[in-house]
Order: sequence, then C-alpha cells, then structure tokens
Amino acid sequence: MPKILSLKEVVGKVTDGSRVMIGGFMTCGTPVNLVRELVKKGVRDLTVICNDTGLQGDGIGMLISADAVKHLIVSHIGTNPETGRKMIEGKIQVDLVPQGTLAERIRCAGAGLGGVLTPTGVGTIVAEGKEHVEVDGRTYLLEKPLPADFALIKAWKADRKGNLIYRKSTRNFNPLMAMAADCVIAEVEEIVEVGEIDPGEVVTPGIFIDFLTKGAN
Amino acid sequence: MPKILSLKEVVGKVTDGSRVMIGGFMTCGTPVNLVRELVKKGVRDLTVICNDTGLQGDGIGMLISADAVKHLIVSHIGTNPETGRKMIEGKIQVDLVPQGTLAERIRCAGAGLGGVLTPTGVGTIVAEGKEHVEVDGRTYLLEKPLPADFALIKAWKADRKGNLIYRKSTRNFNPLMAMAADCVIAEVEEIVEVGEIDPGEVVTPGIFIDFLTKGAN
Amino acid sequence: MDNRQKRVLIARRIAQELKDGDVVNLGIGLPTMVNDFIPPGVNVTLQSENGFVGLGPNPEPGQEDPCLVNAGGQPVTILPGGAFFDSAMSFAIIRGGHVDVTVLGALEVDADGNLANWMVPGKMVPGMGGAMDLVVGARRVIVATTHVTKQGEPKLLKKCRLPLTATNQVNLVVTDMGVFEIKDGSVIMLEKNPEFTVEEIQSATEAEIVLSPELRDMDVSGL
Amino acid sequence: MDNRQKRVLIARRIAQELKDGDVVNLGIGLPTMVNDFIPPGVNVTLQSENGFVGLGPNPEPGQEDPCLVNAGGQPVTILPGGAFFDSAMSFAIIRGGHVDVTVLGALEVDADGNLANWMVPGKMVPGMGGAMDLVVGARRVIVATTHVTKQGEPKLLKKCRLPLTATNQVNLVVTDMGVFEIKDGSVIMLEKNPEFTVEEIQSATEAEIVLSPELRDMDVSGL
Repeated sequence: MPKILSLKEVVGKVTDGSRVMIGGFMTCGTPVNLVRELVKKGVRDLTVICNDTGLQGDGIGMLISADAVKHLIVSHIGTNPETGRKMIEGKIQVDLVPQGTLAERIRCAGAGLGGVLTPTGVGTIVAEGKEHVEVDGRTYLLEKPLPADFALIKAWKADRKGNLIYRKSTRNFNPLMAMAADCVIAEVEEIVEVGEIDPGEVVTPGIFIDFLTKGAN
Repeated sequence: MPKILSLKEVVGKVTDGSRVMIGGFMTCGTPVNLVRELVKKGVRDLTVICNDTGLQGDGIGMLISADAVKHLIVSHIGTNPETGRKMIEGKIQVDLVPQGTLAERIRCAGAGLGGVLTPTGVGTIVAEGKEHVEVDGRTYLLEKPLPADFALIKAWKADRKGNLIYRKSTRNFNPLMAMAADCVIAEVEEIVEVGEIDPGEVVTPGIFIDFLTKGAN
Repeated sequence: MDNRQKRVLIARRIAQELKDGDVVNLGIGLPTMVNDFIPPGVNVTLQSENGFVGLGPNPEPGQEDPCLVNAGGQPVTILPGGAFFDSAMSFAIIRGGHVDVTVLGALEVDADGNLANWMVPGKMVPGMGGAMDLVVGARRVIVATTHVTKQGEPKLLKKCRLPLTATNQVNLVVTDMGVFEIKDGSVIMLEKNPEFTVEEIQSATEAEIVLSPELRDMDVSGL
Repeated sequence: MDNRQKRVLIARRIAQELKDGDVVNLGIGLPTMVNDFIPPGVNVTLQSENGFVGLGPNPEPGQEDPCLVNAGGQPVTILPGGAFFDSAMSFAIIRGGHVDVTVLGALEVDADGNLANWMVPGKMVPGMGGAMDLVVGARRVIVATTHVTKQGEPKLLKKCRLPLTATNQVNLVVTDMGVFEIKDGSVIMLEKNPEFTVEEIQSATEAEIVLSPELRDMDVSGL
C-alpha cells in the first residue's frame, strides 16, 4: 500500500543530484504541483528524464527556470526556448532521444530487460557510438534501459492501493515511468476507497506506487 | 474498420501451412469457436504460436487432436498429454519458450522492434545457439521477434471500429497478438455501436483488427 | 501564388493520397492542414503520437480540455471510436507499421529518400520528438514542403547536408511546384504546377528531376 | 510425519518469510498452500502470472467464473483493489523485480542456488511456462519441496543434473527436514526439524550442509 503524504512531505524524499523521471507531454499529464513543490524546496543538480521541458516557466519548464537541472534526457526541447539557451550556455547537458526509443528505454528499465533493438535512428547522429545489430537482414540500434531514482507521475484517480486511472491523453509516459524508478510518487486529483476502481479498468497497478499525494488539476 | 464475418467465412481466410497465433491461457481467453471452426475446415500443417495447448480436446487442444499442427511455439504443454505424445512421436515439432520471452517476442513483432535482451534463460538450454549480450555487467539473451500470418484472438466486446475490451483474466496474450500478425481476427461475444466503448476504456485499439466475428462465451 | 495558396495547394494534393481506412499521422503545421481536404467518402483515422487514435476537429472556443492535446500541445478533440494509450503503445503503433501514412515537413529531402527535419546545428536544436520513429515506421512517408526555403534555396537536394531524421524512407514529396516520387535514387516528377515550366522547376531543385511518362498538371483551381 | 503434515510444515514455515506489503507469486501445488498460513497483520498481494494482482480465495462452489483463473487454469477470485493486465505487463512485473518473493517447487536445487524444476529429459517435458522468468526476476526465490524424492533420493544437491530453470537465483530452501539459506555456494541450515539429527539430515542431502551459528528448531507443533 502506498503512503499518502502532502506535496511538501513527499517532495522531501527527493535529494539534490537525484535522477528523476517526470511524466507528461507539453505539460499535459505532468505532475505540475509536484514540480512546483520541488522548485520551492530548492532542489539542485537533478538529472531529469522526460519527453519535453514544457513551456518556459510552465510544467517541467519551472525546473529549468529555477536552474534545478544539470542533465536532461529528453526527446524535444523546442517549445521551451530557455532550455535551448541554457544548453548552448553549457548550463544543462541535453541528451536527445527519439520519443519511441525514450518510451522503450524506460519500459526496459521497468520490465527487467537489458535493452531493445530499434530501427529508429539508424544512419543518423543518434546511432553514433551505439552497437548495431543485424536481425533478419535489417539493421537495428541496441538501446539500453533508462532507470531512475524517482518517478514523478500524474494520474486522475487512485484508490488507496495505488491503482491508477488517467484522464484522456494525460497517460503518455506516466504508466511507463511508474514501473521504472526505485521510488514512485503519484500526484492524483482524487483518492478513492479500495473497490471503487474496477480491476479491469486499472491502467497502472498499485504495486508500482510508493507514495500518493493530492494535487489540484 | 474491420469487416464483420461469420465464423465460417472468416476461418476461410486461414490456409494450410499458415503461421497462426492463438490467444488464451489454459483455454481462458482462447477463441474456442474460431478454433472449432478451423478444425471443421480441416486445415493442415499449421505453425501455432500460443501459450499452451489447453486441455486434451479442449481449446487449442482441438487442433492438436485433429492433427492440424506441425509446429508449436509455446511455453507450456503439460496440461495436454496428447501434445507431449505427438511431440515424442515426431508428429509435432515443439519449441518451448519461456512465457515472458514469448510475450516480448510477440510484442517485438507488433512494435517494430528487432528484438529484446532478457536475462531469462541465461545458463539454461533456452540459451543454446542464442546471441549473448552484456549490458552494464549483466548477461542477457537476444530474443527475436515472433510475427505471424494470422492472429486469432478473443475479446468480450468490440465496437464496429474493432476497439476491444476483455473480461477479467482473459487478456493474457490477446492484446499482444492483436498487434503482431498480418491478419487479425477477433472473436467477440458482443459487437456494439461506435461510441459505446469509451476511448479511455479501450484495451486493444480497433486499428489492429481486420475481421470481427461473433462467438458465444 | 501567395504563401497561403501554396500551403492549400500542397495540403489539398496530399489529401488525395489518402485511402479509405488509412491510419494517418499528420505532423505539426502544414501537414495538419491535410485533414481539411480529405475527399468525402474517404474515412481515415488520425493518430496523435502523444497517445491516441481518432483525433477529431478542433474544439469550439471555451470547450478546450487541457487533458486532451495533440502532438503540438494544442487542445483537440477525440471522435467516438477513438482510443487512448500510453507512449509505448503509441510508438509500437508507429514503429510497428500500423500507421499507413505519415505526412511531415522538411528542411531538406534528397533523391535517396533521406530526410532532414529536426535540427540546424548551432542554430536550432529542438530535438527529434517522434519524427525519427514516424519516418522509419510509417508504411508511406509523404513530405509536405514549399519547394524552396524563404531565402529561395532548393530543399529537394542531391544529398541532404543537415543531420538526418532517417535514411531512405521518403516515398513522395509534394511542394508548390510539383509532386515527386522518390524511388531507387531518382526524383520522378509525377505532376507539375502549370504555372511553372519544367526548366523553372529544375532550376529551383538541386536533385536531378526525372519526368514521369505520365507527367500531368497539378490541380491549381480554386485556391 | 505423513505427507500432509510435511506439506503443512513447509507451507507454514514459508509463510513466516513474507512481509507486510510484499508482492508474492506462489507456484502451483505446495507453494499455493503458503497462502493459508500467512500470519494475521501481514497483508501480501498475490500475483498470478496469467494476468492479475490481487488473487483472492477460491470461489464458492457454483460461483466459478471461467474468465478468471489462476496460473494453473483453476477458477479463482480477485480481491477489491486488484488489477488485470496482459502477459507483457505480467512478465514486466515479474522480470522487472516488482515481485518481492516467489515460491516454487523443485526437482533439484543445489549449493550454487541453481534450480531444476521444469523437465526430465525423455520423461516429462511440460515446458517452463513462467518459471524461468519468475526465478530470474523475483527479488527473493524460495523453494518449497520435500527433502527427498518419492524414491528417497536427495533433492538438495552439490550440482543439479537436470536441465536448469535458472542459475544462482535460489535464496532459501524449505523442506520437511529444515530451512536452508543458499549463499555464496554454501547450504546453511538455519533451522532443523527436531525429529531428525543433523547427521540424518546430512545423509539425506547430497550438498554439504553448513550449520548456522544460530541454528534452531523448526516449529513442528500442531501439524
């Protein structure tokens, strides 16, 4: 059973220098209240794994503005010019990963796999330094697992066992990150009693969740 | 949009010598009406990819009894002694694959991946002849995709766009197989109008489904 | 032809390439416009790589839902019969060949079907997002682009110079000057904008253009 | 001690190893019995590798649902707060280290923590099912087995002779003769059945037994 903590209490777990996954796609499905609280806490030197850095000062962009991030593993930063500037200034190391590869690498970490072979990126700068493996005449890149110390995810409802359901297109990376970190913190809009979410409806089983916290939509 | 056909019509698509995936775990979630119809049709020399061969004469066991299968790719045959007998007699070639590896290999075929690295089977006869890859000091086996000509799957409800939901523990391999075959045939108990299954509830998106057919539970 | 007319021409022509039942992913910007010109009777399912199929029309003002956005982060709608999923499933669909057609923009595209559309070193490094997976995974890759850059430089090249998005994947390039099939290292002009001569089009193109035996005019009426 | 008593002894002892909050996968047969002896106050979540967590008690006669079975194909129930998923997710849970404890039977187990429990060449080839993934993936692997075969042969060996399920994964072996920790190539007896002497247990064991400095008696009361 996950522990239910306040935003402030739960963010206290995240220490400087941690490797943190954060869900969301252009702020949709990002646990913004957790991110805001992280900024308040003044956490530093994070490695952040996420799809994108949201907008300037919004979503994961809040962490960029606060200079909390030293290393980003991300598929897209184009919607937040501040990230690009800080990358060019050498303040943030940015590793760009194709979005589908990012999803699979996170999944590998959660699923106990040592990697996957993907055709994505073959013949591009993404392939540089990576092992190339031929299977049935086609060339693939070996892409390795991407685990983290913490996953900060956002869901709509949780029951007290941590079973999660999501609103519309907010799922994106959240269900994958829920499997891939040592400590998984879910920000949810509502916490309901056990039995109120049908086992057939659950998207993320509660066994993955360490902490639940409530944050307004 | 999938075509809606009768059991007999849809089974007419499956030709002798085809490579066919069939969902289910010990008959739970197996499209038994499709299997029965395949047997009636007298199809021969199938390669069948499935978790197990059900019980003697039940579920996928019907195909075993009818001598319709020449090659099985399967994780378990212990519950159907007829399969073991026909294997020993040399009538059926049986490739045993660990269940988690079977799931990932099917997923690879559906997801456009060239393979996955799994720790399962290292140091066992499953590893024989397979490429070993070391990642971060741990040894993994490279396991390759397992595609098929046909997938026969079983769901509870479909809408007319082919979106599927499943009853309880009947999902097992069905959602994975729905992605991994050239032609996907879903046996369902009920076909409802578009709009009757909420987009957030869908387990298998209808874009994967070629044919729908109705079969009683 | 003004810029708006060029874009309409390109989007409208690409819409003719879509077949009933296709699963289609449209990139941000010009590719998104393709949806406005799909012929009646052709029903396609639009995939949005952030996690659903069944992308619908834009919401009425005031009806936007922040929990339902497209791959550009803009509020959108979902049609009845759509389905939501996570990013692993979304890219399984894309990489696994379950998207019939993707339409994307280009910085450069070349005779070998190479595409560059995600970065200009030292200038613009937005990241590839889902583009690399889409170009590799979709069964058919259609590039939607103006024929030349704002500076008048050709975009259809002998060999891309910018960092690639993917190699050998582009099937068709539709510009305001023509429709070009990319095949076996050749750029075959299938249709030309009747406002230009073949010579004018070639001079705006770095790659060598081969004329299709069935070369015909693009429909430029009613733009 | 009759066979039933031996099985109760083993299952009851293994139940003591489970901690509140553990996610546990119990194999078919003797391991399943562990569930009947979990101490009050210890809440564990049972995983069923065919696709759910929250495995509940057996259904009342007549209440069986063919759409809800365990990994042995037997009708079962699911508790409120459980969750269904597909086989890829089920084995992601197993291989990914999200199962805290798995309890399985053995044909042979050895001092290196190797386990053989899925085939006897030429005799019985049922297939490994999910066993290989479970033994590799679960954080703690507990073997539940009678100390010797029906023919009286040792099952706790120096080196397994049958085809392996996995190498170096077994952490604890609980038999009707004792509780054995497998560590760094040693078989350390933590508890012994007081009905046997150390010598009797060693003579029923091929592997060399090391006595724990804290060796104590198994609780054999009330079987």
